[in-house]
Amino acid sequence: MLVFKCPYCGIEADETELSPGGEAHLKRFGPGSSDEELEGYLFNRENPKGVHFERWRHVYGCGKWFHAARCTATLEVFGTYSAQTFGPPKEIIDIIKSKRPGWKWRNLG
Amino acid sequence: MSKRLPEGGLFIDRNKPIKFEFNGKKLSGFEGDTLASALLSNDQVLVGRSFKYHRPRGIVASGSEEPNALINLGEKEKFEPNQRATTTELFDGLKAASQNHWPSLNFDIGVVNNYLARFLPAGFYYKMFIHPRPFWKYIYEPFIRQSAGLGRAPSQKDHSQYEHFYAFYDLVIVGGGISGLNAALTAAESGLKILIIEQTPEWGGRCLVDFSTIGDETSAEYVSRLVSELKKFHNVTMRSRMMGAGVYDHGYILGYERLNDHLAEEDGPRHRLWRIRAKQIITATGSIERPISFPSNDIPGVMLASAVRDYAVNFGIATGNKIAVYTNNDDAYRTAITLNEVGVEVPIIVDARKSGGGALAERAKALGIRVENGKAISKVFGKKRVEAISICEHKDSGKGNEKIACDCIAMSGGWSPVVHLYSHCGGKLKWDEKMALFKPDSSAKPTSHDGLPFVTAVGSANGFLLIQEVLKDAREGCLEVVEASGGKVKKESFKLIEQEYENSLEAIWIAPQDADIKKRSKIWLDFQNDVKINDVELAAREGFESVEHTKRYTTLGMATDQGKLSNINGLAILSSSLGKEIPKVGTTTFRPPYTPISLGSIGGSARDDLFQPVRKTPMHDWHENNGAYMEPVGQWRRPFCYPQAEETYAKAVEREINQTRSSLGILDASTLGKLLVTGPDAGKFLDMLYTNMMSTLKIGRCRYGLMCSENGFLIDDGVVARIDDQTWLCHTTTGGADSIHAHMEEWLQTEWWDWKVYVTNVTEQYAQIGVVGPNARKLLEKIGGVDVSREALGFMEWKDGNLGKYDARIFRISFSGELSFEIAVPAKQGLAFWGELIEAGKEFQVMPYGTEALHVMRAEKGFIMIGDETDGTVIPQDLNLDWAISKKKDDYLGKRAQERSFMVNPSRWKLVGLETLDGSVLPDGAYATAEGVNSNGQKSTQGRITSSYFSPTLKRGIAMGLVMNGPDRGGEIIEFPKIDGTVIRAKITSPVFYDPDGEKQNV
Amino acid sequence: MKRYSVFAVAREALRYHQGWGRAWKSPEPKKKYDAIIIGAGGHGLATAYYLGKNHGLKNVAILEKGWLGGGNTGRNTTIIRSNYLQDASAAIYEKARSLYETMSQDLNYNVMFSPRGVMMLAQTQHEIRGYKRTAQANALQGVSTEFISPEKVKSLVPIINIDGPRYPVLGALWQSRGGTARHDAVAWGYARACSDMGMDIIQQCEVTGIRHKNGQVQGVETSKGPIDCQKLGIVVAGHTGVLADMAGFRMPVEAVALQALVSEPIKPCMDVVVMANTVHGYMSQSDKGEMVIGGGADGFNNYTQRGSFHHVEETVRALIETFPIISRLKMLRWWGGIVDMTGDRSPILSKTPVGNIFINCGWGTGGFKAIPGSGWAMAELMAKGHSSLTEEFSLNRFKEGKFIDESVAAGVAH
Amino acid sequence: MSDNKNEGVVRSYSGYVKVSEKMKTGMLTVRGDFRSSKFKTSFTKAVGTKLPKDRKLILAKNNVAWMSPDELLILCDYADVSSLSQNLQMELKDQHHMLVNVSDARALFEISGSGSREVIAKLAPVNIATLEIGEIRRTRFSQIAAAFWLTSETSVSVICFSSVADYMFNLLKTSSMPNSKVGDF
Repeated sequence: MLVFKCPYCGIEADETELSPGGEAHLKRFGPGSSDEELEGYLFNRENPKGVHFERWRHVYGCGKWFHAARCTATLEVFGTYSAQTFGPPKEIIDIIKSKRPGWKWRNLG
Repeated sequence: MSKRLPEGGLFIDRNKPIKFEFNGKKLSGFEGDTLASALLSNDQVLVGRSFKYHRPRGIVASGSEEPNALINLGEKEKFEPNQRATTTELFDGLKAASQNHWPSLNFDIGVVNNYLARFLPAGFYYKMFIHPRPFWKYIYEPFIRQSAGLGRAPSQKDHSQYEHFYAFYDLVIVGGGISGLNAALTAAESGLKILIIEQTPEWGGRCLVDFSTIGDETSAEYVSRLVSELKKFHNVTMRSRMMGAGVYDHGYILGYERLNDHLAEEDGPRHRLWRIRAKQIITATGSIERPISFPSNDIPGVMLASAVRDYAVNFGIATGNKIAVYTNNDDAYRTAITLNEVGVEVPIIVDARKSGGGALAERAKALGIRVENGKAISKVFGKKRVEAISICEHKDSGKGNEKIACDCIAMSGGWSPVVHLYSHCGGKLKWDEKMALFKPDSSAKPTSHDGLPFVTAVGSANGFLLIQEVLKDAREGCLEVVEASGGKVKKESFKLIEQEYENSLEAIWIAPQDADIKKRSKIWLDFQNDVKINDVELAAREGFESVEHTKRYTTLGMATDQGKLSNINGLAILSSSLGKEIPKVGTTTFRPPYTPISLGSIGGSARDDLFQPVRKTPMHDWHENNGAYMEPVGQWRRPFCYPQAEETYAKAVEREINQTRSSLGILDASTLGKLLVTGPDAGKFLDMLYTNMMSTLKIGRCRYGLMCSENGFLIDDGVVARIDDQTWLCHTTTGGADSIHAHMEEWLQTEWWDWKVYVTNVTEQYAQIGVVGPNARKLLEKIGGVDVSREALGFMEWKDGNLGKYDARIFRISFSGELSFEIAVPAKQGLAFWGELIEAGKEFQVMPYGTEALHVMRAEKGFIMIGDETDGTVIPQDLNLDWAISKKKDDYLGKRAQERSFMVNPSRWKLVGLETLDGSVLPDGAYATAEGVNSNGQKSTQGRITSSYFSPTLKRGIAMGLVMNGPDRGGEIIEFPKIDGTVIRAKITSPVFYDPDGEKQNV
Repeated sequence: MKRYSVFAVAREALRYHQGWGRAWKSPEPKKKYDAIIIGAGGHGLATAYYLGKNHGLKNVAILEKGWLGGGNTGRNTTIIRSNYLQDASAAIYEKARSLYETMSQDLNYNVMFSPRGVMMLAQTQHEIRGYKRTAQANALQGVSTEFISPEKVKSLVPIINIDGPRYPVLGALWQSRGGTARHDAVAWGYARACSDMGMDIIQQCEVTGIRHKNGQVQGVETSKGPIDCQKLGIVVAGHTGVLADMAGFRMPVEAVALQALVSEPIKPCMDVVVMANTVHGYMSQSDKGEMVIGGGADGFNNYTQRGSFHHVEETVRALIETFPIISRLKMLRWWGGIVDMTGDRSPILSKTPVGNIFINCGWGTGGFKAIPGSGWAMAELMAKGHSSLTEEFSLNRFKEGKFIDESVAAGVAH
Repeated sequence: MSDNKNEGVVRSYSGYVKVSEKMKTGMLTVRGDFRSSKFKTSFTKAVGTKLPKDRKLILAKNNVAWMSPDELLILCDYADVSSLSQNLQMELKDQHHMLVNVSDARALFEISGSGSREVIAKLAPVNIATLEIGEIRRTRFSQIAAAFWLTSETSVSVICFSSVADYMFNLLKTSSMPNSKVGDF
């Protein structure tokens, strides 16, 4: 039973006040993209056992989408941050690096 | 003979007798008794039958770890199977019955399994009943099912109330024994918000029974002083009859509070499930005594030594006339001493240790009790009750050399800390070789959302069994936790309590040590499930090496007590069979709940009216009061039709359609979604969401639009109205109101966050009513106030105005093919407006119509319905809706996906109309077959029905369907087999069956 | 291997069952195998079994990082049915169901397949249409199902409340030859049969790397050293993503928790399996008498085998509404498993970007019922390079947009 | 319609707290850029109060509740919504904003009595002990969305969608049954 702090309203929200939205920082591929790019965007997922960036919506609260960095093996939450970003902010990355030495993600780490 | 002693019993009130029934027999006990203690006071030692062999079973324990004393409790709607007698508080009129026997507890036919026991070893069913094949279903399985199971199935609906409660604490302490109370008191002064819970009605736990005095006070005084000191703290909440049922991630803990189970008449909720968020949790859950594995250790009268002591001290009961004590540790001597003090004969203390006990043993000997060291019980005499034992050297194969009469055996094989809650969320355990127990590994506690530990075990739950160590650990563990949760307490020096010297335990996993296979086949590990030592040995021999394998193969620890008594003993046998050390074999995983909790409490108040919310339109009650047959549509209920008198639903639908098409019908369309979209970028935004161009829609006009998922599939449709320069009103399907709103917010917030657009869901602000039929305009003109002439309000236009006394927005749109208006009024005016339409419409014989008439009329017109023509696999192009897909746009959601090879495949199934040659109605969902079979031997298909109805307008069956290359095959006849094997032939037509030129709706 | 029978048990009884040998051997790995299967769950073991039985490929190792059958095979609600809508699904699940019918005899191991019947309740008009469509499709697929009336539902399941005020039962899709089986026994039975064919089941052997060269698989690195192989099958359910990562490709799967629970055992009161999809719950009664209860999967990536409590709450309240007598029963055991969900919620049985690596995953919440069919088809794919049963389940479908979507018959409001 | 006055209550129930559903309340949703000083000035001019801080509710003649970083809810007399809306529209006409009358889409409940916090705690996963007067909390009540705020130590206001008003009333009623007091507050 997870708890996340919504970065928009500051509420420590219960899992039941939230709805999960899957992997974060996916790049949209529209007309003009290749079949592989479209497939990657729509279906292929990092699905890591460990640090994961994901989307949640504070659906029973302020209604805002936000991002979270969470460990899928321990459920530790490293932090939450704005949905209006293309990647995790530095302070979140620093926390993860300090807690999970050797961690890698896409071109980070 | 088990009986009530002339005096004593801390928990009972001898001035308050209570009457109850067991198996129809009228018995009595006292207030404060449990059902188990009351049964024992009436010499009812035999209380049930075991699961597999139907062997006689007696009470073994005094708490929730009890494996045997499970009873059918109560009657009718209050009937509850598998209730533990040891945790059932006695109340006046309680009715209980024993389980799992036929015809009676004393004489059970099922005991035949016992005589076949040798042929029914662990896992016997995997090796037998293989041939002949049909026998499993028809003969073996029904027999096995009937003899398995325990309690009866309830036959009536449960009418008790249940509720939930959300609570937040800095610290939750589970267990109200000496550790928990001291931990709470230590933490209390920090000002942290604390909850301490205790599963039984009484505070104090075992210390009341184990020690007559603690420091300068009697143990009862000591406990009541702690409790009253705690009660002075406003930051401390104390709840008894509340069990810590489970620990979950991020500090979530379930508290199972039994409010009414101890009362004859329920008053308020029966159970309350607390859903608690705790920053820190302390488990002061104590430990549970283990049985000793000796031959025939399952005969009624064999009990845990601590339980025998509990019954004597707490309930004033002698569980036998002569009680033999069998132990491998010092604690059981307390039982012997206590029994001696209350005047019960202890013929012998059999101590497996060659070196014998410490100070307590000396005391016992001083009292004149015979103590035999290095001995074992080699045999128990008696069938439904212990009659005598014989003893032998522990290091022997078990030839008894002395027979000793006794009617009860108090055994103690050591203690197992209650580590369940500590382990639920990932806490690791370590094996303590000296004390022969698994205890929490404090270096691997469960971690919470911040990655830091949040569960700490203290006291005997943490592996400390001596009182001074227990108290020290409770305090130290608590200080650590308080600091972790940001509290501060003074670190006073701590007064230790004196305790007598105890000699250490000596683990004995099988007695006598060299018992042969014959004897090992009579040593029980799991009393309820009938798992014996030879079963575990068999599992090991057959390669079931993991503890999980053995558990599943033998069913050890799978009974209703979940192995609280049997797991460690079984594990020890498994590890010695495999020649491995116990920690190498490991333990099974502990999962919630600690002891079983009612399903009712999990459901809480969400039953009957509150099962799920029913959303209601302003006219909902009118529909119900006027006989509507309602259908669930998402969380709404919508009228399916309004049958009159004896009318069938089908006839009602026909009548509604005929009346609407010939004169006038009205429809409650309030559930349709209404989303207001505004802002400088709203047009651009809607152009991305809809396949059509919405930015070019003129103010005052409406346009039908389609929405697709990024995966290309059609997800919603509806009419969009341009309200002003920057504002559009998007109608969605009923189900789409919330999902499309969420869809819009998602794209705005997570992709196009720099676009200036706001969306508000205004669905419930309005009651929306469809006024449909050739007389629709006349009705509105009669009400008056707005010019709704063809010139003033053309097809696919809207306008605001005061229609009569109502604030109306009128849309000239049609989903039926008739002259039709949809009128939105503020929701609070909805019912009155509906009433006025009914009243004013009388001259046109107005009728309300339901969803089914709506469906049929739209199908007659060939309009698609989301959920019928679409099913999540259909793209707009399949439905010939290319006209609603803008060719001018570079992009819209789903556009790229619709370019994939399978989406542009020319052989996709496309929408057509279907007319049966004989006029009959095609079955819902029928498939059109093609020649041959596919590579898996399945009949080839070339299309399917998406909607099929009897059309009252055309007086024949009509259908829409998706057919391979369908639109190019007009006039062709295809075949639809029915499930009964017959075939219906249908002609491919246009899907528009009624008024193809739109003359009706454009008048 | 000693054959199992009532006579063998009786003979052994005379010597207190001390003569039974190991059900499967516990060898050390060889240097090289013709084929390696990663994952000794039901699907992995069945794949190995049919590689040997149907294709004569017996130099096979099955590597398991924990204990065989210790994953989802032993953590499900044991329902077996094949009443699927889409042709590809119906084909593989019906293959599985028919193999279950004779599995006890094939394996000489009683897996207690109990064809007691499975019903899926229709509680909205939409569900009625969905299930009628499924029945029509099943008739053409050779799957025997029928749409039955509420009265028939009540007669088959007397404890059901068909007049529930919220969602009355309007009918049901009924597959009389669906049912349940003893889940652990399926893994144990296959393991015993594989071992008997000379295959090596290597438990406590974790794969730590996958070696490939020029696009062809070479072998695996394990906690027990490197092992070479000609062909490699990855059959690891929830851990597919982790293994695919080792092989260097990404998969359209996500691991989520799926939870289930059982009540305390009671005497028989329900003879069939009931699924109520509108309210999200299903229930059957085990041979032991426990009410076996399941619901939907959690919605976020999770490798902990611990789900969230509110899903249990939703499931239980749905079933109390459907079966009012269960309210005073008690939850005995609760557990979670890690399942892998694909983009269209249908499984993947496919070749991969690396030559001779095959993958079998994505069974989501429905894997147990497929075990023999999945093993049969996967073995054919690995042995021959193609199988009619796996063709539609290939990885390419996500690129082509050719999905196998079974959710279409479930409740979507209009 | 003629009666635009708040006439009192639709229904009520007295358990260990009193629950009542109010008949008509004006509610106006306002969306805009709260960080913009122009917006703040315009808002204050039109409504007469400042913007509430995050998660706060200004209790004044017209209560103004913070609903999200770009959404406010003004609670006022039912009859006053359109004039309030017009004033705001005038002031905000050059700014990107949204005004929606949602008076008919919502139901308002009042709970009073010393157990008020406790009744809410049976339904919402909220640490209500730490909630201050003047703070609004959006959450769920059992299975529906709701928002609530304390109007005093012993009284609470709750809003939800009007389609589920019956459900909300039954929830509150069941939770306040006289014999179901928890005694945790």
